[in-house]
Amino acid sequence: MAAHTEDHGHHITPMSVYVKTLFALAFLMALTIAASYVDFGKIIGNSALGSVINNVIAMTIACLKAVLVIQFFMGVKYSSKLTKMWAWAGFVWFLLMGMTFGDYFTRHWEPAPGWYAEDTELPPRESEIRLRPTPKVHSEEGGH
Amino acid sequence: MSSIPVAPQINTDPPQPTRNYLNTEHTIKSWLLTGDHKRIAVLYLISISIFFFLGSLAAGFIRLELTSPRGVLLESETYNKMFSAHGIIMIFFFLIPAIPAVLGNFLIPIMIGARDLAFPRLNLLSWYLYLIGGVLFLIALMMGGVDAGWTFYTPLSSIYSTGQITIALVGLFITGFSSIATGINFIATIHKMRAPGMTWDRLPLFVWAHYATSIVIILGTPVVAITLLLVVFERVFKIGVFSPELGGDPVLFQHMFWFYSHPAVYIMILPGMGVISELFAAFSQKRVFGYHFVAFSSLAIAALGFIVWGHHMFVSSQSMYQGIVFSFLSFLVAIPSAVKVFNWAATLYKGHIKLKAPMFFALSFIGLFLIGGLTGLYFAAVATDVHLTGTYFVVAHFHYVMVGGAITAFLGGIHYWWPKMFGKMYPESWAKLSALLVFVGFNVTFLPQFVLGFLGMPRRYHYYYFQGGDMQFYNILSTAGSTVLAIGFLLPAFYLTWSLKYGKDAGPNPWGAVGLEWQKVGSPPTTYNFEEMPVVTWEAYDYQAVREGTLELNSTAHHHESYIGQPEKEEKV
Amino acid sequence: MAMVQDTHGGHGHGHGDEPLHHQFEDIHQQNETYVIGMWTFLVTEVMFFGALFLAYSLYRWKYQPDFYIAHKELSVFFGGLNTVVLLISSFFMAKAVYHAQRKEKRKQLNMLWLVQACAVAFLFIKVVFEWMPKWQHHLTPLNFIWDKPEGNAEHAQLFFSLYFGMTGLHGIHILAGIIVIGALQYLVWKDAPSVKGDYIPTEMIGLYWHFVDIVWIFLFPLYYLLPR
Amino acid sequence: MWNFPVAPPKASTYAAPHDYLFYAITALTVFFTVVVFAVVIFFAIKYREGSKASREGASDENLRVEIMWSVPPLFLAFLIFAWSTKLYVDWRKPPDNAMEVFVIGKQWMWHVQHANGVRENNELHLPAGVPIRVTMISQDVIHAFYIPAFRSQYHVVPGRYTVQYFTPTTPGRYPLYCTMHCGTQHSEMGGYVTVLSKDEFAKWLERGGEEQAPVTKTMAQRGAELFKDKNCGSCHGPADTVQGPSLNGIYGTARKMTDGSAPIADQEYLREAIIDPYRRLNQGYRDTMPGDYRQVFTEEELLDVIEYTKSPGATKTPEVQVATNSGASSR
Repeated sequence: MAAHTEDHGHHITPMSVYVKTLFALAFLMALTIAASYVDFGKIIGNSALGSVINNVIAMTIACLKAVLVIQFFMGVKYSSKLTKMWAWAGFVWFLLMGMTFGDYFTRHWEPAPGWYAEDTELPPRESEIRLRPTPKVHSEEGGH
Repeated sequence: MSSIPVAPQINTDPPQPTRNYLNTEHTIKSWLLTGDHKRIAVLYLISISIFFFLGSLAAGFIRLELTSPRGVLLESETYNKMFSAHGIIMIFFFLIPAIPAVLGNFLIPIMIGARDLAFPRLNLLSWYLYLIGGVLFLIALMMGGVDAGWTFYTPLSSIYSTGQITIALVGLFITGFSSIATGINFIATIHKMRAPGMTWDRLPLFVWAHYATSIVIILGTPVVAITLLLVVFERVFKIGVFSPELGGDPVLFQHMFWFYSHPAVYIMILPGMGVISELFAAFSQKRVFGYHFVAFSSLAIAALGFIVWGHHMFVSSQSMYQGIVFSFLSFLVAIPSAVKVFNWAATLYKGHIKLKAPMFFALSFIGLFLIGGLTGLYFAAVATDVHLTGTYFVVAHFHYVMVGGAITAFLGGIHYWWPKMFGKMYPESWAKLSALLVFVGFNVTFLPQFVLGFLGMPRRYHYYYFQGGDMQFYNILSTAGSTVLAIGFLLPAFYLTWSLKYGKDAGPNPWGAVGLEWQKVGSPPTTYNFEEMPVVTWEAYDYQAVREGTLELNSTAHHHESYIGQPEKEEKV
Repeated sequence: MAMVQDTHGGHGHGHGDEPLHHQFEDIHQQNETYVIGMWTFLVTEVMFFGALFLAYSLYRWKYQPDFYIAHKELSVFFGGLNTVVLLISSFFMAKAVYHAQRKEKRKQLNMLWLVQACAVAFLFIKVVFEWMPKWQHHLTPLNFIWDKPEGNAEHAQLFFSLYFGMTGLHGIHILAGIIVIGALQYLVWKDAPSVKGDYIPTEMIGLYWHFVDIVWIFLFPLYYLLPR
Repeated sequence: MWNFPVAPPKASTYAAPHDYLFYAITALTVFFTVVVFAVVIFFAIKYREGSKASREGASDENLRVEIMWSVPPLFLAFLIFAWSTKLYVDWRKPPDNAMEVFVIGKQWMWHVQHANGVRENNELHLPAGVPIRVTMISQDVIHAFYIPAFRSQYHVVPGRYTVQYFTPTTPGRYPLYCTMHCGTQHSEMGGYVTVLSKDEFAKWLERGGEEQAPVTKTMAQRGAELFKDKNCGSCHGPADTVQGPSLNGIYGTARKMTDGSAPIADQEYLREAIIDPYRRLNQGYRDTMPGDYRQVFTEEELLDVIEYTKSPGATKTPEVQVATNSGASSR
């Protein structure tokens, strides 16, 4: 059987790389925990945007960590093109499922009263529609 | 073949000389623990045939029930269980494994010049998982059945249905892994185990189709597995991911389900297309026209298949903008499909066409698949979808693709490779009769359903008294057609079994076809397929070279009528 | 016909005492095939978890405020501790592969033991300090009671359903990892032919283990570090 | 006995344009099927083994040919896509002055409410020539509200309102189906849509439906009663209070939420605000709405309450005069 030293598909990653990777991962983990305690919503004065920033930071760090693990621990950096393709294909393909969000993001673009989102003017009240008796209500009394 | 004495076998080294994979060992254990891809293919063939029979039986009940607008035969509950069983069995236990697990398993290693699939034990495991899943589903049937349809839409399946959905879904979950195992095996095999000279450019289109199919399997099946598992969790632990009571969205289930189940259509039809490419080449004695286009159209279909799932949901309260996007993408699938059909037609042009039974199946595939594919346009177009989806129109459409496409291709492939698998010829005229019956019976069954659907008959109804007078005739016509179709399907079961004992010996290459499975191995092949590694120096389907005499076929049986078996080589111990 | 098994170059055939299986030409081809097979399997795993991540992100997006309130029930400390444990286990796993490649059997076994220790520690922390208290606080799907003054009970339940679904599935993967690594250790210890002198089994199990780690890398910020 | 119809009756404004597209695709399907299949059969016979046809110049790859037969179908596909999308957008577009009908799907019947209080089961009466907006919700599983004669179908989903629009044109009686499998008696979940002329429909409404006694309350009036019974007015009075915003004239206005979004207060919004009040909060309010209103209101009652908030002057008038004479038909 082929000795691994002469086998180009088989690369022994130096131990120092593993150690560095581990420290990088630990650092990133500390960073992500620290970042989660920073309320960007308060800093920039917009809670919705702040939440987005927090999320982006957390996910970016998570992706970085995943890349480190894949590249060095799993050794994809040193493997064949084919392995590289398979390694990333899954993650890319998973994003296709994100098309689902297209549905949820655009659903409310179909506002019930008017077709176009910028329609601030309402369609005629139901009461103005023919064939449709208005409820008999008296409006002289206030609420309690 | 039984006349040739087989040396007594002991299941240890050193191996005794073997003649072929079938008679190398006879014990049941040797079959149940085999790693041989060919034996596993045979195991699969037997099991999917059983499931196909069960599924057809359910279909028969459905068709009988529908002869009357008020359903005289079955209770509503029973009817629902019947069509659910039909759908689930046919899709998960027959169509998805049919061509890949039988023909693909048997042929891919031989076609690319490998001794076996990359992971024989995984292959065997795949069959056992399939069996466990199937048995679990049958247990669910016996314990009361499943009434949610094969689509398992929530919240009917997760909360309201009283059927044995949990067991059935666990069964499907397990079966999903059988499919994944096959997919992984094919991908690793096709990538890494091709014989010297067998470049991607020279792969038979059957292998290309299976490569595309495997990609769909490994990317899609896990998603449906987890989706069905969530439904199980919802039933058992009330976790509520899809239940509106907890703020879950039942439509999310549809997204996740169709993310797999639309590509699953391509899992069923792509291998069929691969079979048809082989048949057209072999029986036209000509290279498939536009080899590269046909090969890449398989990949295109596989890739596009993943981004069109929303066309099952145009009226499901999905956002209309998303609907339009999905509609647009769905139209794109028409192109690679059209490319395939046109290329097959062009393959015949100036060929030397042998009108054998497999070719009959291939020709009827073209007709039926055309209708099936083109009626897909009604469902890619949102405007017509809002009228036709959920009616018999959609039933007719997917039966044209699934039965007219996939099953016709499967039957064609089984006939074509039967001599290779078992070394025996099937009876030609019976096979032609079967092909004819399937074609006619199929059309009589499903053409009326297009009309029914346009009239508005909802699918999964067994009462149609609201419009009974309008619909009964078409339903009776359809049932009559299904009887013919059933005979067409039953015939091969008999004569193929008969041929195992009484068929003529086939010889290694009865069709005079190009391809490693015909040129380099006997019929049936030996356990490890190749005596020596073949080195491929010719293009796929290089019939031109055969005619010019530069490529020699294994068999002298160019005159296919003679079926002269190639004399076995001397067996050396 | 010649004996098929012996015609291809005199190498082993399945049940011989060499790690090469009959269907392969040489060990190089076998190794590459195994690696591709493993990666293909990992792709299916990505899609498997991917579907869950999709469901999670959707509901997180829809019910962010309730999810934020619900997530306070989770302990960042134990989540973080478990992250550390898994990262370290991944490191040991990488080392195990390293030693397997250099054919240092003793060191390889030791590293695998460390991985096992981390895996068990992970599960222990998970079960004892995270899942069991949730059960006592009625936060698990079957006994769910939301008695907090704020937050929507249903959405909180959804959060915990997803939490138990995803961490549970992850836990099952860890458990499977423990079993597989155990089997590997046994084979290595016994000098079984399938692993002797062949680092590929270790590498493949390593790939799986790292993948499980990656899943946790995403689970941790998504569940434990929710912004308001 | 049997009829042999090949097409369902056309009874809505959508039916005719839909059918044009349908027949266009049918023509395309038949054309391609016949031509390609004929060509295949012709080749199979002409070039059968042993025939004398010339095989000179047979080729097996030709880029130009491939482009020639893939581009035209692509254009045809785009054409159909454009045509269909135009139709679809029109179909989804809310018509002006639509009359509202409310549909509740449940296992296994269709329950219909008209705004003036008339209810019917598995029957739907509509006026011809009036655009209809059907607001649908399911009480249990997913159903699909399908009227073949209108060529119109849409899913009825639990937990969320869905709408479909159509304009019936021809008076008549047409079948109504559920096309989404919904359990045991799915096959029986159907009935008839009766399209009446405008006048007849007005009379029908006045009569209080086909078989029912004249109705005593409109939906909005029932809603007003519920509003009072459940004590909603104590917080959601005529003007905004500390506890909650007024519902007076809220329908159709843009709301400002604490998460920064500004949804329009439509039916969907109001439903969510009632049964799931904490998902989004109006700016300036705290999450103090008591009780689980999902348990309090049925789907029908929710529709009533929402209908009440739509009516002008709603919530200013907790005291509702109940009409005692035949129906609440003031017009």
